[in-house]
Amino acid sequence: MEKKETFKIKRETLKVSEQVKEQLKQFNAIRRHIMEALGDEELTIPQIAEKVGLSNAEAVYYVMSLVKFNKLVPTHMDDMDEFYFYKIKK
Amino acid sequence: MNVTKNARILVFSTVKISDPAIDMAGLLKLHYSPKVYTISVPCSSAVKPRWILRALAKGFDGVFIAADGTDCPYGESCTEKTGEIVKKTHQLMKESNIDPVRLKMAAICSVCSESFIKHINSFNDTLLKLKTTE
Amino acid sequence: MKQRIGVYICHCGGNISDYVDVEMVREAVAHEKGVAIAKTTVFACADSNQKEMVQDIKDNQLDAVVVASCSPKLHEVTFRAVVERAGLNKYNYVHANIREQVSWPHSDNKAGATQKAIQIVRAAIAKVRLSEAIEPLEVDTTQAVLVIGAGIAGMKAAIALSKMGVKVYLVEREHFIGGRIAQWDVLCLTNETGKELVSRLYNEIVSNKNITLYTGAQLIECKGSMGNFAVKLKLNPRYVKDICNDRASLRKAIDVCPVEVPDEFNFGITKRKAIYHNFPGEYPQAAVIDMNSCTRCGLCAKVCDKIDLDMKVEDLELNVGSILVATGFDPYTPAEGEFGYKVIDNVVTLSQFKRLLAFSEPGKLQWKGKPVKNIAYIYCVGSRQVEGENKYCSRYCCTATINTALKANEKFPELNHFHFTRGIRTYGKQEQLYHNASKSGHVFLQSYEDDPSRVERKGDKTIVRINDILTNRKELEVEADLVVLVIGMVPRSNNSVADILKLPRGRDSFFNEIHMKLRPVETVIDGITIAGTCQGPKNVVESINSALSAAIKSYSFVGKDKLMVEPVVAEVDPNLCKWCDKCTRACPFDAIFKNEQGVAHVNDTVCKGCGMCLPVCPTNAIQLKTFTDNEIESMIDVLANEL
Amino acid sequence: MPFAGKKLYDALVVGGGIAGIESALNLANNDLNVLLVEKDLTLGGKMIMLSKVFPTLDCSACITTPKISEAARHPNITILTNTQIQHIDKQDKNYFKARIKEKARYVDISNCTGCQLCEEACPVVVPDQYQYNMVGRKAAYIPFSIASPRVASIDIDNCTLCGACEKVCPTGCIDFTQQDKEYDIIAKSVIMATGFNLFDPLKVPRFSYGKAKNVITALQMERLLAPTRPFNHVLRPGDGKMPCNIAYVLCTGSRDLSVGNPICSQICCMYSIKQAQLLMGALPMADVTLYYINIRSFGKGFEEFYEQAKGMGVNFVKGKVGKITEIENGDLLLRYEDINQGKVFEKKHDLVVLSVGVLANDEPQKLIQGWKKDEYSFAFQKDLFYTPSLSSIEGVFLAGTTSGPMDIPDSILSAGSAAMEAIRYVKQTSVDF
Repeated sequence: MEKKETFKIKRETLKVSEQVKEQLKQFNAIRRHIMEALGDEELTIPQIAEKVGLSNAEAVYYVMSLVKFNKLVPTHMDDMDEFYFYKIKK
Repeated sequence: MNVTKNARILVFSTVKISDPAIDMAGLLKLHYSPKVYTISVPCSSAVKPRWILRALAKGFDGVFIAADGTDCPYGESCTEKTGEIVKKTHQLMKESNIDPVRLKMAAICSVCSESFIKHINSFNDTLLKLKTTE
Repeated sequence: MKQRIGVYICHCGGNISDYVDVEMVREAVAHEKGVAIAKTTVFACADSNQKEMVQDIKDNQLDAVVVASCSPKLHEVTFRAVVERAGLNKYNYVHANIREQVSWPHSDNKAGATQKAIQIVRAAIAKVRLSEAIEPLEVDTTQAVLVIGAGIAGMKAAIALSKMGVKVYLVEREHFIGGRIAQWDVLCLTNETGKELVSRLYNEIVSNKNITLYTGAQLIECKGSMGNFAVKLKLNPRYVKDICNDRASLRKAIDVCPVEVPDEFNFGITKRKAIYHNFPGEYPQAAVIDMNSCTRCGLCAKVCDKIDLDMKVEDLELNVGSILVATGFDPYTPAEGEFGYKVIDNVVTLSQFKRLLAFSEPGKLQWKGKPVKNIAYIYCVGSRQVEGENKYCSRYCCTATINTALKANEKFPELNHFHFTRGIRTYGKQEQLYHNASKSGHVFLQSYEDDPSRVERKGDKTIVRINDILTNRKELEVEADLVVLVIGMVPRSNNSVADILKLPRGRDSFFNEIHMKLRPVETVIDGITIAGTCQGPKNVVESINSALSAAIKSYSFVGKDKLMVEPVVAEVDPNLCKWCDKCTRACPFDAIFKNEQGVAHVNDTVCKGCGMCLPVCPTNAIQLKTFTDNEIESMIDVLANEL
Repeated sequence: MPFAGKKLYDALVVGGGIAGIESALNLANNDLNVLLVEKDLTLGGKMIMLSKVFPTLDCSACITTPKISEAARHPNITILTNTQIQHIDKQDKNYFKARIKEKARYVDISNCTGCQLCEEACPVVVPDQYQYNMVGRKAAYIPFSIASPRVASIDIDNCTLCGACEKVCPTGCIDFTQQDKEYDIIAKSVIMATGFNLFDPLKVPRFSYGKAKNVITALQMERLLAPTRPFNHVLRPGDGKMPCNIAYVLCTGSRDLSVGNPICSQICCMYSIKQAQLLMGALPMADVTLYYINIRSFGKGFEEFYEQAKGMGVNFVKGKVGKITEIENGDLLLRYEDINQGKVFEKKHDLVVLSVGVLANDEPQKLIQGWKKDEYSFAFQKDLFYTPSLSSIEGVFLAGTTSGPMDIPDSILSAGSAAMEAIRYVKQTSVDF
């Protein structure tokens, strides 16, 4: 089936907002930082937050989004049964 | 797995009366042995003795008829008729040297969840005792 | 024999998969004989999965399906419809219950639960392999509905049904209609009184030619099933001919009657004669003679020629397609001595207090000749019992009491109100009444659950004591001129309808619906619906809503002249039958007869599929469809043979 | 031919939540021709977002999705999602004209298989409104796995028009040339099933909602407990910690004149008790405390359900919560007056759930002239005891929480009641289509 390219038609009438572009850039940057921070390691959300320089709440949002999009997976819990560790999904 | 701890019990339950009670036992998280299986029939007066004998022959330790009792939607005579079936089957069991305690019947109304659990637990105990004495 | 079976194992969003290893179940059954595909699914009942099942059936030429999920009571109908959409017969579907009978009761034993689930699914597969396609039976329906109980729920349902063009028989056990609301007078949230509401309903009923109203009528027998019930009523006569227009001579007849008994319409706080009216403007507007207390002295007949003491009880037979039960509630009767009831003479029930307010003249309220100034209301009498059977909350009473107290203030401004509660439950907009009462000086106190308020006699005074939560455990006491026990709702006692129709009751002893959200007005007896407070405590609006919902459901059984019914019927093998008559005697429905070949034969449309004939046959010639020896015994074999 | 070229229906049902669906099914099963309009991308309303429902603990999806499925394939029901009604005008005594605006999804829903390849390809991540912003979603997305219809949609406001979705779509159903469609329909009757709004706890600043990340609403907790949950477990949104000492603040935004809502929301006690029971299952080590004024477990089986929660070890504290303050580690200090003891206490919790109340949805009055409200902004019920579903406008009927707070069973009964009245009304009106 031939692929349509209707998105190009839409570009003629709709200008993508700068804010949307900016948010996309920011998300990708944070994602890169999180992935780098994890490397081969397993880290908890507060550990990721500290390494990447995010607040804990922000780290929850990004890590959970990456889990949802199949980039990260939770593994086990820490000794205190408080925090899950997360690692990169291979 | 608690295979040795529990007797294997087949329950003949009824679609409109005792099934809801057994379902509600689950809803209320009342626990009983997972070796209890049910087969639903429309009415407890419909259970054929040959089904009971087959269950016992094939490996069930006991058969429990969760009868409609006076709640039977099909007719007044249900209790009496189910009783007849039990009597007849007990006779057949004796003829085959099967201990009649392995077939039990009790009326289980549509909300008698706790009573079902009580009956099943005590039946389970009876059957286990029977097993160890054998 | 089915060769291409599809098996679906539902997670039920964790309800099952938290305790049963569904993947293990899938693997264990995937290679059972006849299984073509086996899948797990998060929600089997979701639309997306239903579509996938239809697609699977078509793509893989499946010939039978098993879904292992919740109880068949919930979704057997759903999945039968799915396989039908894919072109299969709905009886080539078997439902395996691995939630109510596995994951929930065995949540303490995951390994055991998983093992049991495997066995149950295998048994379902064994049954479905042997399943046969059967076509539903079509029966003619009687396009009429019997509505039992002419309180507000029954009357409203009758009116709604009649508007749909259905014949309605509205049957009331009492000689007057209106049920409890006729005794209510003040209602909350609007200024309409119970009497006004009843009279609007009554007027609409009598002007409607589709509704036939029977008062003094009792259900005594019911045969048949959905689409065709044959019911028998006992009609108790009024002993007063027609609707008596001669009010003056009737008045005289009442005056001369020598018998006085407590008036149940006023909950016994007044007396009435053996010949009596309920109240001025009652419906129907006709007096009645209570034969239980009448001495047959004949004095009344001498002054009024409309009276006929020789009227006979009559039987009436009716045919209807559906029955709508709206038999209502009884106010709880406190035990003697419960909060001083019947022991202390100024302790009354809320029902009695409402009647007292209704017939007392404005000005100063009196009870047994003494002025009433301080009223103490004791809440939750007969409801939320710590000890005792009634664990449930009666729902209407907090609001009804506060509303009654507020309305009492309008008529008797000098009253002081003290509410001894267990936590006020004026839910929803009714909260405004609680707020208004607090603002206008009503005193609200709250007792501990294990330390109820106490009513005591001290000299000639009645004292109510409470250990009050709201004032930090202070022991408080109020001297009350009248103590009102706020009594809850209990199921109607002496409700023979329940026994005749075999309606199942819930844990609270009210009639039980099939499922509160999926099928809230249907009972397990097909064709019988329930409405109003016979199902559990409700207020007026909730009763009306449930009545209309029940009406629309009853209509679905009678709206068309044909109805599809389950073809699960017994079948006789003529080659095995030796005609002994045992099955005909066992059949409660007279569905089996001796045919021309001299063997037993089952009349399909009369047979209800109970199976009572099966075990009595000496030659095992009878099989019940979908419960045949082959099917049951293959299930037994699988269940006995644990993997 | 006054209706030439117009689409004609016996009934227009506004709102595709449980009350709207139940009404539509009742109407359609009695041979009425129904248009069901939902403004969201999916049917199911608030109910489909819930975890389990009281007092039976059935999963919410197991009740909603089969009903939705039945409605979706019913020959007498036409369903429009992502569709806004602009206005409804009563034309003469017997019929209504409604202006319908089908908003562009940029996806041809008849061809979308819900494969989610577009979702995977889309580079944009924005907060997911269906998860109360606790996690992200793509600009090309399916709302959630049990959405109905389960098809993709493009969030054009957040789309970068990169074309990635269109390139991967196997059925070629993505179409950026789609436009909003506006047209009129004619209906003999209208059922308003527009549901309710939740109280916004930002209006009670002393509870620190919005500031303290571990103060959440009960609807957020529903999501955390639901099978389609945003996190891998019940975790605090503030730092991903598994909570072990959870507080519920009942009557948040209900029975509170200071926020303008004097009435009781009817459902919060029970949903809080239900969540407490579910939490005891999900987090066996956790303490759960409910701070309440009165527990209103008034429905069938509710009081028993309340007793069951007590038996499971849920703490019930009769107390008014004054202030919630965030302290170290994202924990919360809850200051409350214990009514039993008449003293003020402070207690530490690591997660606080606000049991937010039910407010009227003001949608209907924007849609139709002559709409009357009661003093709490819910629909005015013209003849409360006789015909509870009657609105101030003849031919417009009320289903579910349009007329006031109610739980699911009551919404379902009210929907049946509204449908019955609408059928009667339609049968009596004499417009010949």
